[in-house]
Amino acid sequence: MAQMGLPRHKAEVNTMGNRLFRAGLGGITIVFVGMLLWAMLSLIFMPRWAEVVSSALSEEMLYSIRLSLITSVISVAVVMILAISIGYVLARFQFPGHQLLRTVVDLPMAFPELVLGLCLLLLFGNEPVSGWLKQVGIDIVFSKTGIAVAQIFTAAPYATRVVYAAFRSINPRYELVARSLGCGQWGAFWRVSLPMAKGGLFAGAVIAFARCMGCFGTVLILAGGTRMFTETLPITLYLNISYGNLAMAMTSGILLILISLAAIVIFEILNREVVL
Amino acid sequence: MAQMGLPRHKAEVNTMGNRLFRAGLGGITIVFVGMLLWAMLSLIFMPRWAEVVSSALSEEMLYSIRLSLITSVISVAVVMILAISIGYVLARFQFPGHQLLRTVVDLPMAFPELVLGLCLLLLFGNEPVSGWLKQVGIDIVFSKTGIAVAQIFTAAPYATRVVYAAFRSINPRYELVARSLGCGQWGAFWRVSLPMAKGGLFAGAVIAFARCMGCFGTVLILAGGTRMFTETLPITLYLNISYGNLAMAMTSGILLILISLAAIVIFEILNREVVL
Amino acid sequence: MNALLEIRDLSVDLGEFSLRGASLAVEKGNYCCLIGDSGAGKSILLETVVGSFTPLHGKILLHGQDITDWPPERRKMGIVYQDYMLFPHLNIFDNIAFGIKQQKVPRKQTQIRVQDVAARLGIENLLHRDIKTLSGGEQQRAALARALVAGPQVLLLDEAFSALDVASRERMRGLLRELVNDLGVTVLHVTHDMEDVWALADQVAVLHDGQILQTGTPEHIFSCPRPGFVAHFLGARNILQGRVIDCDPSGLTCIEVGNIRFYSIDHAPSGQQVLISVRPEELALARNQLPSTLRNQLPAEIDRMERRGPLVWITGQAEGFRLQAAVTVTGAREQDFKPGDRAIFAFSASSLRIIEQQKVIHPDLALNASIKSHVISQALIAD
Amino acid sequence: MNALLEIRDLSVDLGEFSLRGASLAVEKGNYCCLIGDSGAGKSILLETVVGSFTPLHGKILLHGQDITDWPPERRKMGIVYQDYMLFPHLNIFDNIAFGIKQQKVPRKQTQIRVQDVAARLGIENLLHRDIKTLSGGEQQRAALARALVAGPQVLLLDEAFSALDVASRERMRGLLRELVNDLGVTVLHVTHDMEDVWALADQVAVLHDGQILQTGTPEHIFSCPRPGFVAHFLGARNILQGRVIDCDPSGLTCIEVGNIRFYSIDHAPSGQQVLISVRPEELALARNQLPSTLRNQLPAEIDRMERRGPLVWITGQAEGFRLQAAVTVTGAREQDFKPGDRAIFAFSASSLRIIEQQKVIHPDLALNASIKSHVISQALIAD
Repeated sequence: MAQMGLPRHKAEVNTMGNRLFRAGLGGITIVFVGMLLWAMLSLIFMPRWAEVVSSALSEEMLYSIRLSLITSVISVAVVMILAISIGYVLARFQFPGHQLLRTVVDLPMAFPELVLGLCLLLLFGNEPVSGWLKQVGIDIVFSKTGIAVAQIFTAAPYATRVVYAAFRSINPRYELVARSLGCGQWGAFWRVSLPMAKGGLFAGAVIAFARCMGCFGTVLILAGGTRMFTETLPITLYLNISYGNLAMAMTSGILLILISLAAIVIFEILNREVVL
Repeated sequence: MAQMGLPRHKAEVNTMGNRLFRAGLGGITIVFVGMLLWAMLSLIFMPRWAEVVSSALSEEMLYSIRLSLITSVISVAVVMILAISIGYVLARFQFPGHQLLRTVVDLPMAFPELVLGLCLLLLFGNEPVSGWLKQVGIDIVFSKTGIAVAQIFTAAPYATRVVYAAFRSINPRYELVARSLGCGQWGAFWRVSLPMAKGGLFAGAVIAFARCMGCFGTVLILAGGTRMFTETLPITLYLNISYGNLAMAMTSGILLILISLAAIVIFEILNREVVL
Repeated sequence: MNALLEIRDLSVDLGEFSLRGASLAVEKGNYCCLIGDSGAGKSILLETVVGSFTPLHGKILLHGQDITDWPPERRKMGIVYQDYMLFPHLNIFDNIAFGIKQQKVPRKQTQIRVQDVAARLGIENLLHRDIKTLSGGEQQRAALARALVAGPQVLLLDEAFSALDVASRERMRGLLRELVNDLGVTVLHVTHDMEDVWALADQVAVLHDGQILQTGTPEHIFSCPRPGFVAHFLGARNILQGRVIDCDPSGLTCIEVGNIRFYSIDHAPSGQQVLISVRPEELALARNQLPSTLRNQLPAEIDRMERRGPLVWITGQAEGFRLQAAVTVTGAREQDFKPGDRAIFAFSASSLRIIEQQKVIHPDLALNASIKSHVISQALIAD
Repeated sequence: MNALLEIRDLSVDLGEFSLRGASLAVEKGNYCCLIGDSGAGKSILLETVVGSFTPLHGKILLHGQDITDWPPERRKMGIVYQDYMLFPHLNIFDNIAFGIKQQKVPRKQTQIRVQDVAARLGIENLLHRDIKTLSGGEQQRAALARALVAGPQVLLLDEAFSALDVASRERMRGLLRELVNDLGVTVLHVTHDMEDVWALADQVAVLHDGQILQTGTPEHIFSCPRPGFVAHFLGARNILQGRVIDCDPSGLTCIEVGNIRFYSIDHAPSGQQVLISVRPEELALARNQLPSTLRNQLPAEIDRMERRGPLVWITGQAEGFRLQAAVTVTGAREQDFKPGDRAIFAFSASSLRIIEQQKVIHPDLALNASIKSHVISQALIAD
């Protein structure tokens, strides 16, 4: 939000005190941001590219990429259904426990991923849920399905927040107008709210996809980090660092960074206002 | 921000279509949030408490807790200096590259922690930086210092965002008034902006502390996850899951969840408006 | 009751804003303007009528049928907001056709109906444009078309002209007046602009603090405002309390205030306590008694003179009360009045209105608590 | 130049708002009100003077010294905003003492100075209160105290009374007028409230689109506004273009518009093209020529009558141009005018002002483009 009419101090190049003050703040900023940039650029400029290419084409990397993509696409689909439902409920309905619901949905973002993974492991790995799952033949713990489940629980809060913001930014009077013209709640949602929130929904999906692809701690605990079985890109990075295979690790790191950057760029373009 | 004057649809309990619509959205919301809550509560209700207590008092856990606390306190101090400097520069000064600076500072939040860890490993583990560090006798890679460095880079973006929002929410006219009364830029910052942003600064420190305590991927890559050496709480959780020692893992999980919850509660109390 | 729309004792609580037992009836085809200060609950009333809020108490009746619990989609009302609220993802045609499409009317007929109403509003050439390419006035006409094309029983306007410039506003008023007459639609129009009231309203309702304080024709409300908020809000000043001492049905009513007698053409029974009011602009000032038909001529000392734009406001102090006159700058200059001068405050018996017959004395209205009221009401209107 | 504060050709570009070569001089001890429509750049001008923005061009001089590049802390100016801007983490005493503490004055003396100014502003009992416990008027008095206690050379007020209710506003005006006189401080006051101008200003400057269009005393600006924006903004109507055909220095100037002659007491050389203006409220309407001293009596056909509050605006169509008169409701009623009637529009030679002598003809001002201007300027002022 542009804060209209707020003045900003422009150039005043005169008193020693003011100059020192600005130099101090600027210096700290430049040193930290410089190191951060350098660190991020290391990943792009350091590796020998021939190694990166051969790593990228290795059987393990191709497996990992394919598995990451498949699980992420499935997870994003589920996440968006959840995010649209919960986001709309939060944005439009008033009910007791509204604030509690918001907090519970936001909680996983504040927890370390590892802890969320442990929680899911306890839920799905113990009775009664494990018994139910066995009856319907679904295996979540240490399985590929577990990857998707871990990704869904990790990414859903982020997508929900973006979608919620998108619905909230739509004046509910649009829906009231639609309803005064004869639409029911479903009609107003389908013909007005969803198309108006289009940008926010797509942005939420992009964020969800990036979170799914990059999800490490939760996947590691719930699905295990087994080579060539539950091996997604972050797992590949971790396993290969452990084996000392830096080229493979850097390759997956580069892929992950590209996905994150692409997501950020798309998100910024779509949704300047919703960005927090 | 409360959207003043926006109507909300209250109870209308009449047409079938409207009821079905609300039941659908509500159902999806309740199922997902229910599972999430159940998963999180499992960690608290499942363990046998005798085991948790003995785990908590084990040598390894006490070591891990102490190391986590020491590194986090140091990291938070450094993070707050960075966050105040960068947040104030972003909130008050206009310069070319302002948007770029904001984006670079925000980037680490969008990357998987693992990737940030790899970047830091490449920066500090290779020439020229590794040579410089050797000269001054600082060891970052696979060391306790590395834990703090990993935590600082992980937590700084979060704290910076909160502090930036706090400074931005202060009308710059307060500073202009202070300066018209004879303060230099430093005086206006010290006597007006810092005290007015107090709540935001404390909230930023709380967030930073929670992120430092829960930092896993970055610490794992940069400092290694060595038992009784670079073992922080998340590492304890991970190592004990690997060894199959669920009681220890759950104990560290419970500690981590309590820290996160405490941080959220304090943050919400301090800073209702800044929460994004 | 044959009111088309009736609101009975409606209470809605939204915290900051609320309705507290508002009642109003609008007859079929009537144009009712709802005025009041900001925060009075005007928009809430409108949105409760359209079905956005469930009231705590009270009823909304349409054709005598209780629709209080109906969802908005069944009420057949159209609503037009200050900020248009056109759907940004649809072009003008699809915006206007929105309500018809919902009724599953054949495409051909939809075309005809949309084009018809668009032509009447002068936007038939804009139908395939994106809403962002239209001016405010054009957008508001599209919004009006959208609300009317579905054939609403009641049209609700929420400050519908406030965002427009003066020229578009006048054009819109003309178009609306015509359309509303032709379609015979009943209108409830929330506004703070007195020009809307003068140009459009058959009926005015004054809302204050969640309650309807007075309803009537614009002329009636303006000349006989209820004392208290309504009078202040509409700029009535010079409210005095007196007692009727004589009333000749074929002649004038004589009212005594202190030991001064006033004459009014309004009637009230002898002995009755009354509040009387005369508008400052109906007072003339003179050096001496005017040999004229003006029945009320009161000597007073000029207390204060204040120029406000084209008028000079002159406050006079008589025996125990004050009168305020608004005269033109030329008038004041010709007579060369200065504070401290003695002057005759003169006005006709037809200018003096009996605005309330009362048994109980309103202590806050008695005599002259009204010196500052014109400033307050101006501030309210400007807001 | 012995102006205390001088602004020379100041340009500031903030995108949406900007100054484009604004110039203004305020003499020591003068009270200057800066008026203009919203978006004119009033606040920017103030904040550039206090040192918040670096201008692209132009200079700011204080006592003749160029302070354009000085930081705010060296300028010795006090600024008071509409929304008080009291520091929320300090109590009232510490807020007021803020500037003195910066000067490292001994504690005892700080106490005395703060209490002195607080007493003058009637807030001496509030010094140890938290700012949130104060009313708006009290907060604004504290903000004023804070700005004045440090002894500024120039006091800058940005809509300082806009957020107050009418009573506090009047009280503040009185206090300010007194304090400013006693301290001899120079004031630059941005306002949109004409009452501030009438009550306080020695000097008025009209800002429009980043430029100062006119400066002068309130009386001068109000009676001889520059044509174009200033005239519209201040509500001048009836701007006509004519040519001086005769000028007797001891008598009246005769100006021909079309083939009608007007008389004015203002002087201009014969043959000069001039713009003349008469305020609508200075016109009288009559059925027949008035046997009076009114030198200008023009027959015209009544075109349109509009009631606005206490006045009726009557537009008359004469040979080729229009005149607009504002008369009281009583006046219009007595004469029983209706659109279509013929009437005499009469006004004195002293009401007709020559507002510009010109060689070039302003095409947009010629004759009567001003029919709607009063509406526009009312909207501007209300805003």
